[in-house]
Amino acid sequence: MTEPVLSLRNVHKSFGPVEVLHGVDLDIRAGEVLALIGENGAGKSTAMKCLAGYQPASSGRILLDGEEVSFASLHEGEAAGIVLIHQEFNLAEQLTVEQNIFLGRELRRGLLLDKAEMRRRSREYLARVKCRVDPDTPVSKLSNSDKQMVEIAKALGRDARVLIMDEPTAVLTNAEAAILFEQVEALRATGTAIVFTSHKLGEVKQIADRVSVMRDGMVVQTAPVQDMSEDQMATAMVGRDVSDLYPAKAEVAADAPVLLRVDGLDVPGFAEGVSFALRAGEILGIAGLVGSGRTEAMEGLCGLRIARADRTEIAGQSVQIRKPSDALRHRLCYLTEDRKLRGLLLDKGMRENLTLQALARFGGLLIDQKAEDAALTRAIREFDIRAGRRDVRVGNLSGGNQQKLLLAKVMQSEPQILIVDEPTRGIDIGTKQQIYAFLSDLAASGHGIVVISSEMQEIIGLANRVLVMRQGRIAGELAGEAITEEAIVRHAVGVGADPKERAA
Amino acid sequence: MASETVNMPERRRKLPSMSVLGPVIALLVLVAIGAMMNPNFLGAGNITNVLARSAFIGIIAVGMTFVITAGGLDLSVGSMAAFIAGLMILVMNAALPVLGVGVPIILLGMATALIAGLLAGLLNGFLITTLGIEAFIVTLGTMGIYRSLVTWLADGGTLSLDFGLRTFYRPVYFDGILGVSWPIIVFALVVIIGEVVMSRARFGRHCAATGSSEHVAHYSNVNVNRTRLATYAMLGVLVGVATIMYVPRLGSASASTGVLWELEAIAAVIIGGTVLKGGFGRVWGTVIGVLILSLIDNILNLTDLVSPYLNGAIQGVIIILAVILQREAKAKG
Amino acid sequence: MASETVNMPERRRKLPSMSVLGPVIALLVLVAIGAMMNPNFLGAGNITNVLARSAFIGIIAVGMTFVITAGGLDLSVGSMAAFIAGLMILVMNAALPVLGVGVPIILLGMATALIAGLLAGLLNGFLITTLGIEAFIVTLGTMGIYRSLVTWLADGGTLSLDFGLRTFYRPVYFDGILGVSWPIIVFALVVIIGEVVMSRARFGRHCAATGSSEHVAHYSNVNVNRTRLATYAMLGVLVGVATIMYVPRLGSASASTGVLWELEAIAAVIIGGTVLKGGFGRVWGTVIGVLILSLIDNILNLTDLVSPYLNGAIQGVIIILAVILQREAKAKG
Amino acid sequence: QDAKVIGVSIPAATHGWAGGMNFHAQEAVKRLEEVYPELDFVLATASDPGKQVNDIEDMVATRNISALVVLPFESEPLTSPVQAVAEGGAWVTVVDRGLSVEGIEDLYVAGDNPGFGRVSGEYMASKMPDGGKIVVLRGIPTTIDNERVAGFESAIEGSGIEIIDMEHGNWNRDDSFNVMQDFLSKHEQIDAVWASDDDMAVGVLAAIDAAGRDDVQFVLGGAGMKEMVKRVMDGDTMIPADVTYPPSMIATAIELTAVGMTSTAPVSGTFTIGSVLITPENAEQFYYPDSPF
Ligand SMILES: Nc1ncnc2c1ncn2[C@@H]1O[C@H](COP(=O)(O)OP(=O)(O)OP(=O)(O)O)[C@@H](O)[C@H]1O
Ligand SMILES: Nc1ncnc2c1ncn2[C@@H]1O[C@H](COP(=O)(O)OP(=O)(O)OP(=O)(O)O)[C@@H](O)[C@H]1O
Ligand SMILES: [Mg+2]
Ligand SMILES: [Mg+2]
Repeated sequence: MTEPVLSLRNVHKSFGPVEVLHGVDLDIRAGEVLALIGENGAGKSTAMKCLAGYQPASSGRILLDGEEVSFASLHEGEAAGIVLIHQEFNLAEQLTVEQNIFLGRELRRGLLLDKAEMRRRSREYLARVKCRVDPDTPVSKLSNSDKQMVEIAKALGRDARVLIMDEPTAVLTNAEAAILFEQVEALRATGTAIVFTSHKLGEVKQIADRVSVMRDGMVVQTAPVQDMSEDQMATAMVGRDVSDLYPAKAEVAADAPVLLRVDGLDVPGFAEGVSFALRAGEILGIAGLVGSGRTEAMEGLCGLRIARADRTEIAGQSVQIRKPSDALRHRLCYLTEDRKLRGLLLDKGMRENLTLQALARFGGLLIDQKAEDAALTRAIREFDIRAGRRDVRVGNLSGGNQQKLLLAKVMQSEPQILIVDEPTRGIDIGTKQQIYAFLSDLAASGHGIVVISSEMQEIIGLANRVLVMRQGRIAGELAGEAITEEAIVRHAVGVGADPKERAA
Repeated sequence: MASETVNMPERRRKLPSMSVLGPVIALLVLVAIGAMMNPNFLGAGNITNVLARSAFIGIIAVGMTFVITAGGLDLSVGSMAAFIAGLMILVMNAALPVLGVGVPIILLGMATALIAGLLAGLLNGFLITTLGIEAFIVTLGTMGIYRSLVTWLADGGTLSLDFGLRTFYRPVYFDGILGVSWPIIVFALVVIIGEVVMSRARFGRHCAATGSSEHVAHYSNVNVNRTRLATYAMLGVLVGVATIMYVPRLGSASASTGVLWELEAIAAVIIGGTVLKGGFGRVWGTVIGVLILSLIDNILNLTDLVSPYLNGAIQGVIIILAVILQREAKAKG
Repeated sequence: MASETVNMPERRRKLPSMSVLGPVIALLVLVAIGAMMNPNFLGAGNITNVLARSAFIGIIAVGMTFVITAGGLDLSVGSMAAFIAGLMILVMNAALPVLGVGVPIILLGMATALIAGLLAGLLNGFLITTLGIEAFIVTLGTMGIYRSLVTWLADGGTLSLDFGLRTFYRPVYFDGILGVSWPIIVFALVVIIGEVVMSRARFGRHCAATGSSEHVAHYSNVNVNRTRLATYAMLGVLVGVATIMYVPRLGSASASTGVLWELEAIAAVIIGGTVLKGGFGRVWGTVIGVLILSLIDNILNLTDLVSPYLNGAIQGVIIILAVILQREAKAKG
Repeated sequence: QDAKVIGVSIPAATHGWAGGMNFHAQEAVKRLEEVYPELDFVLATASDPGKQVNDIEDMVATRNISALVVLPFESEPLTSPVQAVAEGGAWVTVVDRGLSVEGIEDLYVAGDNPGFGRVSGEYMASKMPDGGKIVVLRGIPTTIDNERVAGFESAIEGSGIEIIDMEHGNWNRDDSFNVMQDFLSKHEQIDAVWASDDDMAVGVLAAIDAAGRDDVQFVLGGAGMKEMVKRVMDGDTMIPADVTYPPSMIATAIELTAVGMTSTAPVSGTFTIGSVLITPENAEQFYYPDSPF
């Protein structure tokens, strides 16, 4: 076995009074892919940041090629060939793709930038991950999955010895993830050491050589990937068995009232003629490729962006939804797919975030802070939000816990119709199970639920009925036994359609 | 698992952070210096003077706190105050033959000020929110406009309230209840209401959310444009209130009224700990900022240690020091 | 899947967006109005005048573009210019007995201005980056400090360059090469270099990255503090350069030198399309902004249609309109 | 035949006196345009010396002025530009503040700042033969203010009058109100105030009134604001006198220049408009109720 390139030895890390890593040991070897898995808040991201020198460890040692190092600045980590792709995007929104890819290491010819060369190389890196964005597009105009691909392209450009990827696939579709893994294979073959985290255990099984499981700030188990099944991994992470990930689907009564009926919904530039109905007790899945307009259609429905519809009915009443408050008044709620940009105020606390959307429910003229506190306590319990302290800045929560808080926030409005967009992005398998159960119970108690997800299994496991969108239109509807991966894909790409149409 | 620690709300009383203590300490140091330099400094007369003259900027700065918290800025407040004062004087003088000296005409003047303030604030807010123009440019523009208008109304000179009216209106600045003069009472009320709205009412939350992230606020059912518009309107009304207190003092308005009030108000807001880029504001901090600024002037007038030419330099140094105190400590804590 | 299409970059030439055209159109409209009002408007003399006097604010505004792009702000530039002018005059007057009238003393003066500018800029930058104080407060403080210092140096009056020296130095403003006067040449150079640095050099990118997101820039190996510091230092040096051109024009400095230049410079930057919150800047836009502001003044002098009291109002309206043109169209496009 | 253009360049109306001066300039222009149809006027107001130089440049470049009437914001910076205008062959009239090089102007309508201070000082001395403690409010820090204060100080020398405090009220009512309030807190006994300007006197009076202090015997302002002249006329003991510094001197200058441009009458030279003491006896001559100042 080769010597480790990079190791953590008994690394502790505290934020103020809260210790989040309690003596972590990790070894990363050249030409090997190590998967770091664990529950939300277990300390994976923190451990990775310590590895890359983004955050100094409070105590313990970091060994590079067997030598103890202390990265005095980020620059040294990079100089040593260690590249980290953050869980949260690390791109400057106003800069273009090319500017971001070369940020901090611009190529120059003489005193001036060699823009042509940088553009050429950007294209090359992007082509390697099969991402078709123009290098001159500002990052703010990209979809989340394109941003992730740009992050990966950026990392590829840095010729890493050690590539650390924190949940790179959370916002990617299976197809995109497959492209990423091709690159990972190629890098592994050239002797790069790779570490990544993921909550998608199938991926871990597929791509990793070794697995390290973290729990509560410690590595509890490390094993070659052949020695662990997905179930074993899940059990090691969560500490209990999670084999029944999806709850049993309840039948929707044929005479259940229609809660929501949408007729001819147009969202200019994104979706056209979207019509569907949602019954009480039903979970309706919306599948489709990235860019098929699912998000925009639902945002348009909820008054979050400009849209018009021939007719929208809620509980049998025709309604006009022009702004978010209209939707909320009819107890129609939308959970955004982009928790960082649209979901949470990262520099505020959990309490403010939790109640922001439903503030009117907390007191009259003045906000009842006691009620808010109580709601937070309830949310923490119900959604198992793990934060070091109650008054933590939401930006300092782990990614998965942010997602849980976001879900809790939306639930504060007590929606009758809930639209969730990529609800389990970045959530660990144990909590996923809880969230699925939660959604299922919610449906069982007479609510209507729409689930948009790029995770095919999630849709198949949860939905009573599935709409498949393609290029802004509903391309097909599946129900019951007909909901299969193959059927969804067929509709999503259009049967026999030219594959170029994807993400048009 | 770690979740147990979560449900134990921290009840340990900790020392307030330096970002909270900083401005307070700066203020106390100034008071101590003042008291050492001049025995009259802590006299009732001087305290009343300082508080009463802080009231104008103070009332405006409370409104500015909301505007800045919601991610905006308003450079026009000084000119707006001058314009409103001029308008108020013109209206009252014009109504004098009809209404005569008495309470009705004062009420008319007050209504004029409040309505003019509201409209001016709405205009700023409209241009900024609905047309989506940078607040800096809009309010720089309206600053020039109001300043010009008052010069023009006054024909380059000074608009003066009719003498009889002035005598009648004067008590609004100089008298009060139980020895506390009206501007101080009104200032205190504005501050209390402002603090409550900022920290305990929905509107304050919405301002902070809007300033922190427009997108998130929008997705959280906050009407971002309306919130912004409301902060400007509120600031406009408060400029009107400040003007109502200002006019009885000297009974006049001219092109030089309210010059640089905008900078003073913004400085007070930031010294008080509100974040210029928006997202976080505190009204009580603003009050401390205003008092710090007024005290610097007051102390400089009460002592003659330095050449008056250097007053501005000392002011500058103290402003920076007051904020260093706060930030330095913050970095540590 | 669709990966084949990947390498097909868009090569279709599109019309420049209105955010680019906006300021240009506003400028052209102003020129057209001027030309209609007065036949001499487009005469060489008037064009030279307008360009030469735009040079001061223009040179400063180029520096300000970098500061704002990197997420900063500098309110002290006007006072700084006054202070540097005063210092330069004092130094030159003092050296006169030793050096006599001649090129060396002019060079000494220029060196004084550049070094003083650099130091002043570094001071601002140090307080803002290393001590982490809000730029607004730091530069508001130093604004007061420099303004005071120049008043004090001038003993409340005016500092004047020795008359003989002034005659010798005057050509630096009024003469030039091939009929183009020096301020215009220097301004053009500063703009060209500024534009190249902003759009084609590493520093420009780092400024934009810093202004867009400090965190991201930091994590991408951009030295955020050094970048910020450099923008302030650069602005300071450019204030020095502007002063070098300014002193021969008026030969004196006083408390009223450079008043409100900071607002004018910031306004020019924003009219030009740079984003006040940082992250995006364009130097050529700033130049257009400066020219728009200068032309407004120039055009107002061409006619006496309106009361001079209302000049400020017209200025304000035009500034807002110039930006509406740009934003309105942006919303559509 | 083309009309001759007379350019008038003055500081903007940023304080009371300047406002009055702006008013008189506009009135004069309006009146003279009717009287002399062959003359055209262009009036520009500047908020700082640099802007004033711009204005003058514009007048030369675009309006081709034959004469310039200028009230320099400051003497030093305006000297060279005005000199350039004179060298270009235009008639130059300088008002109030002299340029720093002699002989540039064809006509100089001069105010007398040291004289203003001296008259004020002499009045103080005569009013307080036994001396006393006074405080002084100064204007915006400028050469003008320095000259006035110097004139005042030399006039009270040896009179037993002691200046116990001096601060800038910036020719502004609000600033002087604040300064006076603080003076009153600081000093137990103030016998009189030299406010040095009528706008500042307004602030000072309000502060004294509010403090209810009766040790201050009187306040001496300056410039001849109509309200103050009225109070002198009415025998107000707090305002027993005023010292003129008439803003109408700009009108005189414009008028003389117009005469010079249209006739052969000799109008060049220096007209000094001295500062005169206004007392209840002569106040009526100085009272213009229609002026804004
Ligand atoms: N800057 C910080 N300040 C305070 N606490 C922090 C900070 N960063 C992380 N934490 C805390 O450290 C703990 C571990 O977080 P980390 O992000 O490493 O979890 P993770 O394993 O990556 O979880 P996830 O799967 O949800 O991404 C969490 O409780 C988090 O709240
Ligand atoms: N801010 C934006 N500006 C411009 N285009 C955008 C923006 N956000 C997304 N897009 C584009 O809009 C299209 C739809 O994006 P989006 O990813 O939201 O679709 P979706 O069907 O909801 O897919 P998913 O939810 O899987 O991401 C894509 O082509 C995307 O690139
Ligand atoms: Mg993580
Ligand atoms: Mg989506």
